[in-house]
Amino acid sequence: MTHSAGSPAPPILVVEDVHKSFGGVRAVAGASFALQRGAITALIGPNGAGKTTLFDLITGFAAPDAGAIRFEGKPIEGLPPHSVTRRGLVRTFQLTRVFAAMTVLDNMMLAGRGQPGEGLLQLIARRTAGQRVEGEVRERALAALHRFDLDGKAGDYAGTLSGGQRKLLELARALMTDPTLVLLDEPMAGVNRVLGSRLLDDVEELRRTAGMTFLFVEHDMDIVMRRADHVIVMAEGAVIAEGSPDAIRADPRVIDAYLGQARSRT
Amino acid sequence: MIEEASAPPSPRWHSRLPPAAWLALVIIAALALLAGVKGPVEAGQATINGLVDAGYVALGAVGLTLIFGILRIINFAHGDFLTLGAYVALMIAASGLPIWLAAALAILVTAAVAAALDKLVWEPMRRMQTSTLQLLLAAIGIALVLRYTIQFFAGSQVRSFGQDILSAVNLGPWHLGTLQLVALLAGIALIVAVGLGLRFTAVGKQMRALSDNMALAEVTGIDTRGAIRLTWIVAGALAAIAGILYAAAVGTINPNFGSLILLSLFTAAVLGGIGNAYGALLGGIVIGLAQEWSTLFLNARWKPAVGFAILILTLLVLPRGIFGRVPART
Amino acid sequence: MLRRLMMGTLFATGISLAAVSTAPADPINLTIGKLLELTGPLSETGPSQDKAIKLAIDYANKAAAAAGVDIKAADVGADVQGDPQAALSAARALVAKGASCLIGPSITPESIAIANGLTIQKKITIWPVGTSMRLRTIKDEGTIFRTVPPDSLQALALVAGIIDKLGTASGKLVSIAYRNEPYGEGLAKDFKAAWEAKGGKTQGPVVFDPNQATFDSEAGEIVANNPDAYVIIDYPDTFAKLGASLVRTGKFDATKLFVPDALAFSTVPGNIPAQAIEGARGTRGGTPTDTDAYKVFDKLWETAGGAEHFSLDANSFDSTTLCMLAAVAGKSADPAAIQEHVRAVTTPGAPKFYLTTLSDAFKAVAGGEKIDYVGVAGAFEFAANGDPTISRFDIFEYRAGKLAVLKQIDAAK
Amino acid sequence: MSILNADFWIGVGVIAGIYGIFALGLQLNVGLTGLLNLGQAGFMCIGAYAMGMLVVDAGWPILATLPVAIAAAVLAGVLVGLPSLRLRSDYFAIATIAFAEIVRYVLQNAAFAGGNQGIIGYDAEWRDFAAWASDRLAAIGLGEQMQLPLLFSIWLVFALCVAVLRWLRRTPWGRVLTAIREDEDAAAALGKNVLAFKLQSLAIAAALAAIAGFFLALNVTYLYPGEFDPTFTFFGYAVLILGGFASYGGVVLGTIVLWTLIEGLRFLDLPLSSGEVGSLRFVLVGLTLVVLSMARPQGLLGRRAEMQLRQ
Repeated sequence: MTHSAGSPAPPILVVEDVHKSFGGVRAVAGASFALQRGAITALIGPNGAGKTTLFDLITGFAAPDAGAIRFEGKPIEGLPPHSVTRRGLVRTFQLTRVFAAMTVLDNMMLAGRGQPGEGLLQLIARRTAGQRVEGEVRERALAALHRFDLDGKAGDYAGTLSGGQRKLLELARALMTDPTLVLLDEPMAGVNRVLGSRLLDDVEELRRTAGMTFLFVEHDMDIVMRRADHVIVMAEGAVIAEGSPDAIRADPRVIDAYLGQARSRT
Repeated sequence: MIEEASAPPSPRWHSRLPPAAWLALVIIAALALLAGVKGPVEAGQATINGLVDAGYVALGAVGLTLIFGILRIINFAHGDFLTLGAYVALMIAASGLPIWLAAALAILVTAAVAAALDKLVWEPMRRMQTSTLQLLLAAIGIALVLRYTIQFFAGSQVRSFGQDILSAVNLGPWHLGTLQLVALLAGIALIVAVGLGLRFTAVGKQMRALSDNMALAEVTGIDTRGAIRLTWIVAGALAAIAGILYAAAVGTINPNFGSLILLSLFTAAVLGGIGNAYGALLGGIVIGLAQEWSTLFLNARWKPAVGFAILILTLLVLPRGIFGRVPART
Repeated sequence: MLRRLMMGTLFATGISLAAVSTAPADPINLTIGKLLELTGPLSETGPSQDKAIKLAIDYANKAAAAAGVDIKAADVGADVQGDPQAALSAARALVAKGASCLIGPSITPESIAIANGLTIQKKITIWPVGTSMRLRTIKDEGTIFRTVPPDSLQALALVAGIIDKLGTASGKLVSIAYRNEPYGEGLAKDFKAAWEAKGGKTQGPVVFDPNQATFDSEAGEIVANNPDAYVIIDYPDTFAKLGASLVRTGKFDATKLFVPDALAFSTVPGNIPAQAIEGARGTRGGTPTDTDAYKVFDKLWETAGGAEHFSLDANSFDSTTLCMLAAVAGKSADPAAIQEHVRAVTTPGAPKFYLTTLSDAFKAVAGGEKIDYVGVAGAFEFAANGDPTISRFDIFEYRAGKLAVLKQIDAAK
Repeated sequence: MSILNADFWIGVGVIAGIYGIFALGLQLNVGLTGLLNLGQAGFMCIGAYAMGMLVVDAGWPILATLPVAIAAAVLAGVLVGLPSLRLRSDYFAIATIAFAEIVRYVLQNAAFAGGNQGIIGYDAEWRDFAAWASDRLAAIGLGEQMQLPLLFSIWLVFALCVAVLRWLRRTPWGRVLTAIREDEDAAAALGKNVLAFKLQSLAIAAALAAIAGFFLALNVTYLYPGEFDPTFTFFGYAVLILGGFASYGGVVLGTIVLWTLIEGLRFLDLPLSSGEVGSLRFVLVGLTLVVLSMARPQGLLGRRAEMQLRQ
């Protein structure tokens, strides 16, 4: 079922029969899917479906009890988060995580990859290279901030930003790591519609210009239907359906899962 | 709560048997092994001595673990609350009142001091949303104030309740001091009472809610101030009881004694899993048994080091202590 | 008020006497520094040291006044906190307040920090109560005097004391235990070597941490194998706990127990269980005559109220007295003058004076005589390094809670 | 005025400097990396003992032992950090204190380092140097204060350490540490090897502790296990929190304020017994700590804005 899309290019990420329990609670139970390169895929499902846990498993914040995860054809399950990121797979968090007591610019510059200045020995041994890279990282960070309309805030503490601005900063910061695949956990939550749609415009543009792949978790069905090329539906830790937005909209299992959720909520 | 999961995944057996049952099995197996190697008399006596140790430590550790688990304060002053309880009881008893009445009054006084400190120090700091570190500094300061105020009035020389610490209960070839037995049983009873109180009473549930999420508890209409104040009162009373039992059963104390056993209390609390009343007891038992059993093989001079080594080894296997939860996530 | 009046009268009489008998010398205003363990791990020892030094100053001031010797000592105190850095700072504070000699501190690392960091350079005498031989590894240039016998001598005394009881060392098993500190470690090591050299056997040592809650396992090990004697090197506060544990084993026999000077008290402290110590024997630096001085000291102690006896308080008392005598001999409160004249008041072969004749001692010293002052804790004929040469030790026994001297021995033989 | 005694205040300056260097390591760990290291006294102990043993047992020149002492402490930092840095911060704190206590008990009970008797006699070369320096100082009228050479050396090294740490803080390396303090998961998600950076932070703190231990040994001239009990670490924390979170200047100010307070109170003259004055002194120290932690929660030089942002 994971290879039903039949695209000629190999998938950028493959998740195969992944399991994860916490103290007896099965958070992810046999999830499998594949992500097409250059696509924008939405991951949906009711609360408690295991979406965030799945993100954690993919990005190394938790190790699966069983199953395989392959990024660019290579297994990454159980790797620490920083190794996963260095391979080009970056994520954001459901609750935004900015470095509050650092400036917005420092938040951005931190994320730049390959900085000699981050090594104690290289600080001395490669002093000039370090200073050059630092300059370049600064340029890139400022350019990115400009792109996201945050350049006016560069010198402010990130903790002073509004919720929406934090979401933008988190995305901009993630992009500083030069990723090929970006996992966004509820990028729209707490963001006003105008800003939210700016953000998604940016995502679409990045996909178009830089060929990046995106997987995002979202609850707003309108946005999912309008923006996603492909939709994966999770319930109770497993993938219960996937396909184009239109196909998903009509899938009875999806409706069931959501109705069940709605019933339990009342 | 990603941070929660960055700990290594718990071993599989963890989810099948409750940790306490595992611990009991390990202890029984170890005891059988020791009895085989060293003879049942020696092994049994070391075990009894270990349980006595555990009794002393566990009761003190409960208050510590409550404060840490619920309020996130590393209360470096907790040991000095033990001292306070014991000294107030000593001073009241010196005025001629019967010892049980002196003890009861001392428990009230210590609880009142704990409540007053909450009002004067901790609550204002909570309102200012002070960081954990600043709370640590305040706790160090309070510890110094308590310890040396006691010393100012009572002097630094050793004191004693003058209870009969010589009488012993003999169980076949084994023996333990009568007062040690009383302290041990009282400790276990109180810990169980605290554990049940946390689980079944309304206030207990509120306290646990605070420990899970202070902000959420506040939103859901829990009287957080009242619950916090009560936490301090309970912790203060428990500390006083621990201090009095310790002073009576050990026989001799000076104003430093509470601060000197503070590290053992922390060790027991952490080993058991921070925030868990039974954990404090189990942590105390593990440390106590390990230390006393070690004397069967090593010189007693290594006892303190053995306790700390056991703590580190346990944390390597169970990063959250024996009862520490690896929380489920959605 | 009345007391002050009496003191004043005494003082006035002293001055008038001095004016009559000798040429008027400059009055000596001596400040004695007390290095006390007031806080920290040894804080239980502070109050008794403080009291001992104060009693000594009071008593000697009166004795000097009665003799018409114009010296007036006062005390200043500072907290050494059981920590060498703090001890050094405390000593500096005392010197800043004018102290000419320093009584204490309790542990050898503190003494060494103070000597190296301050007192050697300023030629100020210090009078520590620590017994470690490590103290003598530094070049103190004659500034450190000890009135407590060093470990090596006392170990020999303990051996002699046990042989006295058991008849022989040969084949006899002694169980050794000590509180985990330099004092116990040093003494236990010396004792073990001395006992085994006499053909005896030892077990242990059982080494215990003073801060633990239970001593039952340790007690069990001490009484294991039913030894012929136990040597327990401890302080009273820990022994109160360990003693109870020993009794609870049901196998402990206090008459087999031998203790060193740190557990020697004229009256056993109330918190040490009688069954743990009644009939026990011990050693301490001995006096060559009857212990009248100790009785006077004990009476002063009881009358004053306050802190109970603790280990080595008599030694601090004696050190203070010697310092005042040396100041009179040197006719000055100058630290260097005191240092130079310590030996003049502890000269072997010179006329002996005791606490009971302190007034006469002052008079003799003021007259330029050399004397041999014998203190409460014994005679102090200082060796070249400033340690007592005395090899005479009391062997005592606790009877009905009181210390009774059985005999005296010469530990060097 | 006896309180103006130069010897005394030079001595206080020596202690303040030693605690200052010690607390710089804590500041790096707690203030800049978010590591609650309660085992700093253990690292100091290892550094000091390495120096003492190399001089006394192996006859090394004292200065040559300093790099080895630092290396020993750094190695200990890595060995302790590798397993324990995976723990949650409060458990890490207790694990480090357990480590420091184990170090102390091993040195007390094992035979190789002198046990309770400790190590003595390693400072001859230093004393020669100090005497030489004192002679030079005598030329400008400062020859009487024998601790001046030690004071100058300590504060010179202290200043140097502050300068290096302040520079490091502004480098990309320091930026990563700050990010880890703020949110280590986010830092990991951005490709930073959190464990490696924490290890480096702990190792540098251990190195600073070793330097502090080196000077402590020179000051007290006698090394024994009791000197390195956890109280040392707690007073280090008092210095750190008093001075201000995440501020190296705060450490300098904090150590001066704390030790002026603690030692200055020795001149408190009250009509009380020695024991009462001794107690009162620490009651006042304690009260000051409580009041300061309430009145100035960010510390003397800490930034309140940063503190609030972190909530």
